[in-house]
Amino acid sequence: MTLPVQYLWLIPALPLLAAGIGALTPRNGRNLAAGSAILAMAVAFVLSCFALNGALQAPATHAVYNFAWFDLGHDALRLGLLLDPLTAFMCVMVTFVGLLIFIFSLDYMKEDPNYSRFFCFMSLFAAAMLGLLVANSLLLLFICWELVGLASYLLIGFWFHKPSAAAAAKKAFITTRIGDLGLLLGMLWLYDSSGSLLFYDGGHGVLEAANLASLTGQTLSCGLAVSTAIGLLIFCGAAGKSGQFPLHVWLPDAMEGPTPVSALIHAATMVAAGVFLVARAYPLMSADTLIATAPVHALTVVAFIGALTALLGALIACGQTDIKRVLAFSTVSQLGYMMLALGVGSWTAAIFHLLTHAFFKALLFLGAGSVIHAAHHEQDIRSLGGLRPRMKITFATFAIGMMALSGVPFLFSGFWSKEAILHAAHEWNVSPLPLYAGLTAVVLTAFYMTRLVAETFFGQARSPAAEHAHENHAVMTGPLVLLAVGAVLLGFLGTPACPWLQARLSGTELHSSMSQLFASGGLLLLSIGLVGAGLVTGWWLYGRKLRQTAEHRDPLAVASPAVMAALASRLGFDELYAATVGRLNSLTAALANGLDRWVIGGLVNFLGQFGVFSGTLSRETAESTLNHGFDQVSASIRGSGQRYSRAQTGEAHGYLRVIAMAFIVLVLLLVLGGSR
Amino acid sequence: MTTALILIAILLLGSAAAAMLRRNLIHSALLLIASWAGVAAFYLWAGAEFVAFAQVLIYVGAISMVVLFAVLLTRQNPVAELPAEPASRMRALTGITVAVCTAAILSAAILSSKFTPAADTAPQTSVKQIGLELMHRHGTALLIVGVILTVALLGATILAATDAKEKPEDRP
Amino acid sequence: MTPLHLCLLISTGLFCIGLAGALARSNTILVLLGIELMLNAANLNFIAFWRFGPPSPPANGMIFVLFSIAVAAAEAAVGLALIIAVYRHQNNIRLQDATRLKG
Amino acid sequence: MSPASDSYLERAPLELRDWLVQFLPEPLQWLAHHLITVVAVLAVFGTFFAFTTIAERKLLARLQNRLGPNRSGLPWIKGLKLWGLTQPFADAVKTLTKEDIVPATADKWLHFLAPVIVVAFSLMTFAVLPFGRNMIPVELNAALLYFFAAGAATELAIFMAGWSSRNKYSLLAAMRALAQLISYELPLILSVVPIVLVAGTLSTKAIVLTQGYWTSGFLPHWFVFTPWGLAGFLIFIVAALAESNRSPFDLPEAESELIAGHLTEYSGFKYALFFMAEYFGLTALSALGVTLFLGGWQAPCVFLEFIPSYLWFMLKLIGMIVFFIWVRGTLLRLRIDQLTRLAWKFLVPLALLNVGNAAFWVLSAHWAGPLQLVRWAVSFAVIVIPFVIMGRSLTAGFAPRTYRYAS
Amino acid sequence: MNSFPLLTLIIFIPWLGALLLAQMSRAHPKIIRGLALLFSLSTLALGLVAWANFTPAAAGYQFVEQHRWISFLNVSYHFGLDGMSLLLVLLTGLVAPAALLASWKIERDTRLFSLLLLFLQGSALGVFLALDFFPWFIFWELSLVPAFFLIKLWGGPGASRAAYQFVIYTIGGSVFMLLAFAAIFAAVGTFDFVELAVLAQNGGLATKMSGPALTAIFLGVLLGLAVKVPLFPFHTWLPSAYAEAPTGASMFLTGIMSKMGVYGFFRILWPLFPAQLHAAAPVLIGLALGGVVLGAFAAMAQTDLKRMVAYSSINHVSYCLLALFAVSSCGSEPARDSVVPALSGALLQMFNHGLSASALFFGIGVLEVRSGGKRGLNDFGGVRTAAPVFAGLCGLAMFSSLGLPGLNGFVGEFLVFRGVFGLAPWAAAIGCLGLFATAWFLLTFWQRVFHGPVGPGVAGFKDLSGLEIATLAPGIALMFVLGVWPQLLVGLFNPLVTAWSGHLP
Repeated sequence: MTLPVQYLWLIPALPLLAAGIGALTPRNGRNLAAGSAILAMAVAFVLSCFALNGALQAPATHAVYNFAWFDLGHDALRLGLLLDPLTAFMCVMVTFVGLLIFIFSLDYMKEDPNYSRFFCFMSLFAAAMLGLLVANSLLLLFICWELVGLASYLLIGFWFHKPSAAAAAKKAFITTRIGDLGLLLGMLWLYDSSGSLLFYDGGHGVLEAANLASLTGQTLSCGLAVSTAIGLLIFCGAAGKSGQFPLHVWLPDAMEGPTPVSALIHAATMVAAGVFLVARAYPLMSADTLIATAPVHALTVVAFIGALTALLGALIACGQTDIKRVLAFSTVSQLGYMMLALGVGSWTAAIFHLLTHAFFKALLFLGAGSVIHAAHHEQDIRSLGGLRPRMKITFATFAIGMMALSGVPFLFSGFWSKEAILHAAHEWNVSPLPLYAGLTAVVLTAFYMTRLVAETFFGQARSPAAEHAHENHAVMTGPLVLLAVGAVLLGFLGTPACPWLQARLSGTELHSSMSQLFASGGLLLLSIGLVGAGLVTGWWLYGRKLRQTAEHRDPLAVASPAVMAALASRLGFDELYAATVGRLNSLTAALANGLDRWVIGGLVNFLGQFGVFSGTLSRETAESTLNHGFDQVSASIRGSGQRYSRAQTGEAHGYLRVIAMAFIVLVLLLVLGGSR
Repeated sequence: MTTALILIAILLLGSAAAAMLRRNLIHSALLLIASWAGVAAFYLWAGAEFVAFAQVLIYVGAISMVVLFAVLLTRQNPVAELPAEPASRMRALTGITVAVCTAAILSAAILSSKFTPAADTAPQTSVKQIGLELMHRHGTALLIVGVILTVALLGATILAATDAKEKPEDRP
Repeated sequence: MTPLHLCLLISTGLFCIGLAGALARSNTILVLLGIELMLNAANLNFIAFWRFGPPSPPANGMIFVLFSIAVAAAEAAVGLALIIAVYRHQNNIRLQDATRLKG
Repeated sequence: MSPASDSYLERAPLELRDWLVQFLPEPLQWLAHHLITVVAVLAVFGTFFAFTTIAERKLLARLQNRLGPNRSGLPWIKGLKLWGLTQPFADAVKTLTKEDIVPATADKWLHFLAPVIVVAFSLMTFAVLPFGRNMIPVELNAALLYFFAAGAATELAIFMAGWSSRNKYSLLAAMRALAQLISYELPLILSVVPIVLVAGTLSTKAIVLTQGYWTSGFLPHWFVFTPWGLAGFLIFIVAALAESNRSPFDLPEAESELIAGHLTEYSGFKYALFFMAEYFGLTALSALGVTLFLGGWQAPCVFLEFIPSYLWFMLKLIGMIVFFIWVRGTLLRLRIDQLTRLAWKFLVPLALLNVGNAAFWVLSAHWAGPLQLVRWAVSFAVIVIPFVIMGRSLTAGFAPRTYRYAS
Repeated sequence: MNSFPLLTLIIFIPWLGALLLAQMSRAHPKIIRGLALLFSLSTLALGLVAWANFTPAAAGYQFVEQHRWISFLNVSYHFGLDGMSLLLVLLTGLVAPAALLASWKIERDTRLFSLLLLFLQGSALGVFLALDFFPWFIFWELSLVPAFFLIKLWGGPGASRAAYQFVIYTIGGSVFMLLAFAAIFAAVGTFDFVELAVLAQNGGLATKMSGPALTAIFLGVLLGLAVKVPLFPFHTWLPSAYAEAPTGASMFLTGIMSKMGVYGFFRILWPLFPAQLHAAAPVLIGLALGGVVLGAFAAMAQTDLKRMVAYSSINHVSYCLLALFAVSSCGSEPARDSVVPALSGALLQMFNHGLSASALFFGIGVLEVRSGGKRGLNDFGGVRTAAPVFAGLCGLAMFSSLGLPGLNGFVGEFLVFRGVFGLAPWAAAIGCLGLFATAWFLLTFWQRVFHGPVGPGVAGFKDLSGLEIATLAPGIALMFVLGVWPQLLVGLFNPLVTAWSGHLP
């Protein structure tokens, strides 16, 4: 079974339908909303598998289906659908992970009064995300992109009665909006210079050779190729969505939403949309690499930003105490990895990591959700602890996720995808710095994950909530197990021995890269060693002497209070932004308002006052000089009027008489005049 | 023919003149009605029987009633009947003078003009023909007259009606 | 002296009688009736010309008279209502007393 | 023209007239012709009036379980009673020989003129009524207009009578009578308008002729047998009752309130003239009703055409008169406000609607087959539904009036 | 051509309704409201009739009615409808009944209120359909009268001042416009827009008048229109007028009356003075950008919700003008690919803003009614908990206003930016700041009012009644429809816009 590209719209349409149903069901229609959402997702998953099947039969081609949206002059604005392995793999991943998370949410959210609303928003999100994946037009992609942002906004603010949730939702929307404006400008520029927004259009698409050539051919005054500028603007959007430095600040706050939301949107799928966008636009982004004279290449920027983000995220994660925030910063860091991979030229590696990350990060978040649910919404790892005996399945799956994330060798998927990225970075000939940053992050990742597991599951329960925790239903653990299986197995799709996934994605022949692996064998060993170092350090600091009470000081804080404080406050980015962007904003607003009220309004008022003043002046002059004469004249007119009005006797006889006499006189005049 | 006309004219003018001269208003009104009837007779004589009947129906049947009602409703106290003051005598004099002058001028004009001798028989006009003429060529005018009559009726009612506000207290 | 002359003279007489009444009498009702007489005189002319005048569209004179009668009826109704209203105000209907709206 | 029109009886009165006329010289023939007609009408209806009075008295008496006048016979023959049928002649002699009393302050001329005018004008209305085939005194194009114009003069006479008597009861009654007459003149005329509309003529003769057809020989096409015609006829009857001051609309002569109304100061022959005029008016209106609605002199069935047309006319006329007498014996007198309300709020709107109804009838004249049924149904509905609704609103909220002490 | 006076009917039926209401007794507010709504809906019905008989492929005027009116002034009774007018007629048909429905609960002299709104509606329609300056100007000025009374008599505490300010400002602008047209008439002897446009096209205007005179005339007309739109910095009357007006009037003012000015720019200024507009374009782009950016930022500083939406209105309307000025700035350079999107975007934006801004004003009106007159940014909180349906619909209006894709606002703004970017890239870049600020303040509004813990007095809020849903729902539904299927409207004016771009002045 395959799914032709014309019917690709079915995949996003089904969840959209479910969202519509969810929006219209009353509050007591819980099962209808949830059931339709899950059913839609399941069918979408099956359809995605069909689509994947079709795409894999001809991996090198881009099947497109373009259609007109509305008329524009003699042309029309056209949108389109696209089916290639990238789309298909992403669709399968999103629908599968999404399906599991939906199932998980069935139990997780069952206490919530807005249950049906939740599934409505989730379905809306899924629809938008899938639409984003199947889009063959930057415009359609942008539309879905924004809708994804809307869904994210709604879901972060799902518990809108909490001021923190409301604020976080707004922050997420605004921050990503900054990036989106970049994307919008890039899109406008692209549209303006190439006259189309379709990715592939039989040779006229923006990602096809003719257009790329013309785009790289034009240079701006500063020496940048137009394609570089557009690429950077598009990357702005990607950075906003994927939480890249400096727009990463919203992602940790987004953890105010329900945990399944965090798992689906802020770990597995939406945040990866930025990576997907860059991968999708890779021909455009990489078009300028051939121009040697360019001051900077778009991908170089991507690589450095990715490296910096990977490092920063990992660092800050070490200082967080909220189980979800640790994972959130870990997500930031991993997204940095992916961007790094894109920047250094291996978009297949980036997508490979994206897929594996989706599984294990979703696993980790759901595991965290399971813990939180069991511990009655206690999220602080210092107050948890001792959960291993109480929640065996959760612990086992969480551990698998942790090892996958840390990159424990050979068995876990994270290892393979991360190795692919590190190798790509190693082979990048522009700068070694990204490689170093990546390697450092490997250590840190292993370290903070060890810390997290040790604090959460080992030792003794440090709060009543943790003491009373017990394993959850199969509805929640089932998805965990499935995701854990995926987190283990998925790695084998792209091992260097048999890089099937990469080959299918890029549409090239399958050939083993074992030789390359061994050529840089040192790197492999180094990274394995670094993972081990991280694990050991973590265990040494946190596992050796287990925490006894929640108030106990963190070993790291003991070692270096200043570093810990800085890390815990997320290196002060929020404060920095509040002091700069926020301040600037309110200042501009005050300025604009002031300009309005006092300067322009004042001017107008002055004019008005001036008018009143001159009016007064002229009245005075008029009254003293003109009016006098005028009064005289009008008095005489009135007098004469009074005199004449006496003719108006009111006596009807008089009038009648005058009429009759006038008639006589007139006739006489006529007769006399006529006779003459 | 002419004899009949002269008889009619005597009735017509005589009653009209008498009406204008009588002090008693009711007599005046009744004499006027006679005069109107005379006009109707004239119409009959001229062969316009439809108009004659309309004249009788409207003037003798309707307007006369309104006039009589008005006379009765505005009856003056006989005691307050004022003797003719000099001003009114003056007015009467000038009025009659003016009327006589007009009559003189008009008569002179009529007598000095020449008319082509007319057909001996009246133009044959059936009621149906009048109706068709009214509805077709004069349809607009007919509508307008209808509106005028309605408005006049309503206006007259409103003008003549007493204020109804005093009524409720009368009720027990 | 054709019949038309005679008719016109009659109508002149009627008109002038009406005019004299309207001018000379002080009773408003009589003034109004005088005016009605003048209208009737005009109607007489219409019929006279229709009957004896030059050829005209069929029934023209009669239709004019009909309209004239209708308007006269309206005039009489409104006029008499006005007279009653005036009577209510000044307790008599002497025309020369109704001068309250003079300039 | 059916052969019946040539029958001897049918032609007899006309031939008699022509036979009489031929004895006179040529220039006088037209005068004689008309004179004979006038005399005939006067004679017939004078007699008719006389017998109407006696019929009314006797019928009313029967209705009230009395005997009525039954004693007058012929003079000089004792014992012959003739069931009291000569009573009207005795009354006539009595009134003629009574003293004529005129109040001292009365306006003598007007007091005298009033009864003359009223009789003259009520007789004039007979001029345009077709009493039989070809038996119409004056053939006028605008006959209906003439009829109503002549009828209008009676109002004037009533006013003159009331005013000239110098009696406040007389005057008040005259005013009341005028109000009533004016009020009911409108529905009366409006009820006739549909006929004019459908027949397309004002001529009474032509109207009768339009009714001279029969469906399958026995269903006459009289206007009363159409929805709008029936409605018009009923309105006409009510208005005619009021126009002729008959019970239940006999307010102007309501003895208990106004003595004898505008006739208070009349006596003797003048009183008799008024009395006569009233009956003439009633007869004329009934005759008009017969002419307009009941097919005039037309026989109800084809096979009854052998009976002369004037007899048919008289038959119908007598039927109408008897009906009026019957009504007088049955219904109670209305109050003045009820009377005017009935006219303005009920009869006039209904009559106006009926005009529209007739217009619909004319417009749907070509409808055939089942559409005919629709035509009848619509026409009925148009008149019956408003009748029911307005009838309800007319009587709504009227309980028997309660009188309070000193109110 | 003059077969059926559809346009006359469209304009005068509301006036007829007003006349009828004037004859009615005040005692039956229900009947009055129903009648007023009926008459108001006639515009929509007739607009749809016009739509059904409209030939979209023809770029010229349709349903033209032209009769001589005042001969010695060469004034004609000239009405016509093209895609742009039809768009605005339909918008009026939507917003005006909604405004009446929004005022359903007004108790004080319902008759006068409904009457004034109907009168206003007819005047606005006249402005959108007149093709001769004389009737156009009459309608233009007549629209002030009902607006003035609506604000003054039913407005808030500062209404009197706001109303006077509004009227004096607008009349001040109009005076210059009148003078300008008097001068034009003196020179060329016609008031007819079509003839004038032809004259401007073939240089007839330039030959009849000197350059400076023409510039002065241009400035006069510009001033008159700029005040009405309003163009920055002539906008200071707007916030107070919109804020003080009663809800229904606010809806009408922002939905329709601001479009009258924009319409004037498109119908009069641009075709008649292309050269002058081209010369002034850089400055005007700057002013429009000022409206876009400063309007949005000023909205951010407001604490009164109505003033906030009023400022956002300035921001949104300025997009339309930005597009027009950018188009005129390019002169005859071959940037036609961008001209079509810019103009289409501006027209769409007019419609969209009419929908979303009036819906927002209605939402604030609902808040005001529920809270007994409060409309401060910080007076509420947690309204979404108390009134979820209201919050949902209001949120949709808000997202439409901030240009969320999938709702109508996005298409217009995207096209405007697409066009402006091609013509004046820097303007588009700066304009993005406005988009950003819009999102910021609207989300702040949403967060403060609807989210968070339930504020004092909010707990008792009733959710929307059926009537209020009926007021809001058609607009919201249209937002979805137009967001997904803009062809619905674009199809109406695309040939027109294509024609415009074909003979760019």
